[in-house]
Amino acid sequence: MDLELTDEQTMLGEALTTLLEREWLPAETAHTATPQQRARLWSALEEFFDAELGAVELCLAARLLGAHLAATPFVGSAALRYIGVPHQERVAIALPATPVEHAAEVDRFAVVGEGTVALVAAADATIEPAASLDIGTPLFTVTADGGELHEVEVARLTAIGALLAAAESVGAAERMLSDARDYAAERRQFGRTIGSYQALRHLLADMYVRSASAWSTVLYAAAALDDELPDAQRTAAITKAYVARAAREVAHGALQVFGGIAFTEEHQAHRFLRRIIVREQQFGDAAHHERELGRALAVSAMERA
Amino acid sequence: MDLELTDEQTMLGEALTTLLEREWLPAETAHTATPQQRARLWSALEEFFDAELGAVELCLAARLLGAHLAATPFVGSAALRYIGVPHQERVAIALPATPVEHAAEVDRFAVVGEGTVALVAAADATIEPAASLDIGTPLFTVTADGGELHEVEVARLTAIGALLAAAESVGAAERMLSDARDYAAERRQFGRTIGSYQALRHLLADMYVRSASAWSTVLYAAAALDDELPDAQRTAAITKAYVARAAREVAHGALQVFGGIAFTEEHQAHRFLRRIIVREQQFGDAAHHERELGRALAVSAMERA
Amino acid sequence: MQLRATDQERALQDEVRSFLAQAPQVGAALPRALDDRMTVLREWQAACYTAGFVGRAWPGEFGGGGRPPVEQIVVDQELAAAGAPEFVNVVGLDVLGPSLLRFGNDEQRRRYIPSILSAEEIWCQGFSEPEAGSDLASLRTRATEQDDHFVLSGSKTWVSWGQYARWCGVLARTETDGPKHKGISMLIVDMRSAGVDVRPMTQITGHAEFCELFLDDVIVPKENLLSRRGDGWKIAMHTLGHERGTAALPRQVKLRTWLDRAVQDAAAKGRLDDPLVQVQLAQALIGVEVLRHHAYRTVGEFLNGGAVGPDSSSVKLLMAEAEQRLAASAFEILGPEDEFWTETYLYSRAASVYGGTQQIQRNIIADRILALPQE
Amino acid sequence: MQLRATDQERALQDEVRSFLAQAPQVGAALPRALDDRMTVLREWQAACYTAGFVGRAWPGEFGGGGRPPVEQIVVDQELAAAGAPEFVNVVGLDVLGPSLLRFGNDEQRRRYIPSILSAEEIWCQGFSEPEAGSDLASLRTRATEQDDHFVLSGSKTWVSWGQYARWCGVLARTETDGPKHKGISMLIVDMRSAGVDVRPMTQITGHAEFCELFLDDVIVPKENLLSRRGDGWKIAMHTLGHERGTAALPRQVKLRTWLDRAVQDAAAKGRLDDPLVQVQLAQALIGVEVLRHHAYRTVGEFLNGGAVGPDSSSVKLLMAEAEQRLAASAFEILGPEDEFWTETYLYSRAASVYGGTQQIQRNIIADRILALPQE
Repeated sequence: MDLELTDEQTMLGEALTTLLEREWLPAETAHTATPQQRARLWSALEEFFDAELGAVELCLAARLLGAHLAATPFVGSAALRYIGVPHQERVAIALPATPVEHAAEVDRFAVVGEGTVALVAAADATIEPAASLDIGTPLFTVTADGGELHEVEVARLTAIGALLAAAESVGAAERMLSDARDYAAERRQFGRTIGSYQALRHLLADMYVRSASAWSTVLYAAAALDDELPDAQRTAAITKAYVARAAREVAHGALQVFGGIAFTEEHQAHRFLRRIIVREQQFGDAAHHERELGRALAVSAMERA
Repeated sequence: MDLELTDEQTMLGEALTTLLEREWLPAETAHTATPQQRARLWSALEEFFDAELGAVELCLAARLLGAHLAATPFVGSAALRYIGVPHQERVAIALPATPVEHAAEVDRFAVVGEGTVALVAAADATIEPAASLDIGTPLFTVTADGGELHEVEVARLTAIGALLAAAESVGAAERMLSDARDYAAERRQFGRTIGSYQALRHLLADMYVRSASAWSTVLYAAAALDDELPDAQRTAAITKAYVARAAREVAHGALQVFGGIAFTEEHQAHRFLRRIIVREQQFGDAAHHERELGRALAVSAMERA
Repeated sequence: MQLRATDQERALQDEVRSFLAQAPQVGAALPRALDDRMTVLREWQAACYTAGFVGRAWPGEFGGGGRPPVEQIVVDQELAAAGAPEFVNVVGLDVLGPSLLRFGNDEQRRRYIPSILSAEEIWCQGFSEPEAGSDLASLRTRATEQDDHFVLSGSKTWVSWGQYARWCGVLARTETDGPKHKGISMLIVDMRSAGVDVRPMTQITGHAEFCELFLDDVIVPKENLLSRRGDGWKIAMHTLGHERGTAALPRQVKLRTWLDRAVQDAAAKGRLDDPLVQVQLAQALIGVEVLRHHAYRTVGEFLNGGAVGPDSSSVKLLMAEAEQRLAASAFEILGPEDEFWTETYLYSRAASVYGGTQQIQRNIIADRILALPQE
Repeated sequence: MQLRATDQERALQDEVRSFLAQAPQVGAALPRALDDRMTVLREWQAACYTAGFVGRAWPGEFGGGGRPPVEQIVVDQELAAAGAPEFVNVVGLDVLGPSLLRFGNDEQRRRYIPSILSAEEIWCQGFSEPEAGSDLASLRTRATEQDDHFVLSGSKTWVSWGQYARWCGVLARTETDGPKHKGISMLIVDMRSAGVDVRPMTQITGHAEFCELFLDDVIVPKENLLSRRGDGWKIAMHTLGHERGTAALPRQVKLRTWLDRAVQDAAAKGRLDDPLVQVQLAQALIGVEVLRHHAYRTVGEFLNGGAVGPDSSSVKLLMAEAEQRLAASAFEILGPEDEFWTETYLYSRAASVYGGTQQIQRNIIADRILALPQE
């Protein structure tokens, strides 16, 4: 048992930060990214994929992608490799009756069945744009049949997917917190910086508790998945539920700190909130997981009785 | 439509405050009241009952009883008179499978059936003490058969009962707020009164919003019952649910303001909290009414569809 | 206290209902395009005004109905219950109109009030500035008196419906010495004047209901000063309290229609047999209803001629809470595929910011109701 | 990061489990009478110490196990998972013991540490005073140096298990000039000394786990000074940070056993097929689990020899939240007829007060983590 990140894991995070600063736009302008800029980011990420990466490493990466509002089919591609479906391409996960992200720019769809995924070439699928709150995570309706069948543990696929989505949300929420903190330290009203008012100090402190604990639970759940702990999937569900509510709470707090300007299109706060919402909807939102966890508690208590 | 209290209603509140100050103990020592002191309070309240009182007036009274931690079978006696069951005695309401308050000191039990109450003389009933969190609201298990049958609208009885219980909670919560406010204005830490810290100022402001709105909804629901508005019973349910959560929120806030001392037996804060909890449990707690209201919303929407 | 309608009030209810039964705007969707929407909304307010349903309690001599204030509540309830559109000249009705009535001279009241009521002239307010949000008294827009006019320069933000407004109530600094808040005056600015530049701001919902307002040496005749030089702060405080106090009444009715909509939408999506959804909606209902009860009690005094007290801040806090809870629940139940609830949720977060932040409202309560020691 | 137990850790788990299988105290109800309860709990800690399960990471030369800190976590997990009683000498283990290890001299460490671990001598802490709660630095208890001893006078409050304690770590003012917090020293006070008066305080739960402590010219030998005169504040801050950091580990395990109990009780009462009850319990579970994950991450550094950082405040806030949510939910589901949940709910409200209020923890985060401007 070792509760700290390894030096390699810390260095990987630093390397990816450098990569994102070099190969991607600043978060302020990320929504203006061209298809070429998106493609360039993906190429850079491919190199990063060359190493064997565990869930902890992938979550470290997803958190940074969220903080930078990166637009990339990372979640699907990473999740598929993680559960052992070998590929060197951009892949999007197509769950039944669920919008598919980045469908216009992936090479394959992983169509999830019972105990299987079918890898379908993008050219063989029909895609229709669907509405998305986040321009960096475009959504589509995908119809795809056939493809190359792989047996997989679907629960493990949705668990890693949930953690990657959660990690992106944490990254976005942390960035909102840090922007709000900086704004509060600068903005003056009534002759003081607003960050010197105890009400805002405490609001920001609570936001910190939420975002820090959200990151703790993502890391723990990722390590549990890597170590194949018996309750790893339950832990992933707990994490997804917690992060969904925590990230929104941080986002709401940040909007309150920024005040009116946060409600204008040009301010970047809402772009992070949109990313958070889109990630929250994937692989089950908080309400979904709370229900399922509650049902499982009831079932196991009744079995014990 | 007139949204303000009449002068008579305001005067009635003032008269009852005087009565309580004369005939009852201060809240600090109310838990030491002897049976004689309780009986004396009841005699004084009986005079007050001589007037024809509406739900608004009865709720004004119940709020003051809560603020003074009065120990008296007011709720049952007042509710019965209100729904038109004539009596001049101390009455406790006995609902099925529900503890009965003040059973040891009433003259009659109003045993609630379907569309009826049976007034049973206390001497003809069997009573057993049950646990109560609040020494001022002792609870009992009551077995009583027979009695003088009256046809009543049971929903109206439980509505006025819920409002009287809610009004008592509001009185207790308001008193906790006012005690906490006074403490915050006096107690010094770090060379300042703690009430000058914005965190406590805002906590107390939120407690004020809760207690003021709780009182608003009690008054409105009481007037709706008096005026026989078509949604009066639904409004009473809304009020009971809101007040239950609001009063506890105020109580929790007050405990936080007082800090450690509030958790000692000798401090009076917990006595108000206990009164709030006991009243919350009567005539349906928040969870109960929220479920019922939700179910009713669903039913009426499905009927409309 | 009496909630039952009097005979007179019942007659008024009937009158509103028969009016509504014949109004094509009721229940119809508003056009999405802003210009078209504005046209429909102006016609609607004008029709209501003609029928006696706008400014019913305002003085008769300036075009109002001269009736008891409670009648306006009765009217608003009926309009909202029927799902009628809102009154578009909201800034005129809730903010500047009341200021003109209280602080204006007869000439100003005669000139401006009737066209506020009929929506013939839309009003906006030029209060906030980029650097003076919560701290309104530190505003920098300057008005210099010269001959028979003021010369006005500066910039304003959060000017709702500025692009459609004919008049703007602008707070500007006229005195440079003395305490900050005593050097402010309120000017009535003709939006057609030279030097007025209005730029719509796109909100996160994609709409542009607010504008930035740039004022560059705008000439404002002296007769457009409201009350006296230096009275601006007093007027603004009265006005904002008024807005907090009265805006809650139509707003809570709007929240009730939203609640109905959420219930209907949940039913249509087959979500209503889920007990968790039922309870969420019940909690939203409780929030909305308690807001109504609390607003009624706290405006009661005001309607009978009293000043708007600090309890308008408790109404404001409760209103933001009710709106945010309702919007978040509906959004959770109905999901981001639903455009209306997505927009409503996103914008609901502003309810704890606009019209004085949550923090400002709590300060007001701590100071003026609880009399807590100052920070 | 690795959560899977190593072979060595697995062996330790097995060792704890076989020990537990033979322990009569496990799973048995504790006596309600305080004296009897104390006796059972002391025996329990002593048995665990003999088995090597207390102070496993403390230095071997002073009676500790000298093993890696993570092993204590492994042990605590196993003990708690089996529903074993807590270690009764909690103040010695979490507060004064760590202070003695860090600031004491070898003589002091040899004298006191082993009997802390074995629960032979119970410790309490004399920090808070009626007028110095959150503002600890303003404490008034005085210690005056005379010949070979200090003369100590004053009063303390919130002295947990004071009525059973053999030793008390008392913070007292020894210097009258200079900054308040630099004039404080830490003394080890023999509770059998003349002039020591302990009065149990009944809590709202009816129990008396805390005492008031009155000190009237108590003679404290100079060798009972911890570190140097004036170091008391530094020691207290280290100690309180330590308490916040480490107390979370056993506390979260306790919360998990409470959660199990709530689920079992709800099942027994037939409430578990209600989806609303299920979700409430799931939310409580999430709170407890996330507390564990967060405590693990933030103590990770500390366990490896680092100082307890300001993140112990985030653990403390999360812990109070998890405990209050769990207790309130169980109380709502199981009602006031259930004595355990009633007491647990009532006392849970103190979780945002003791060990530094919620407000103090937020200040620490705002200052030391977010580096926000001072008030």
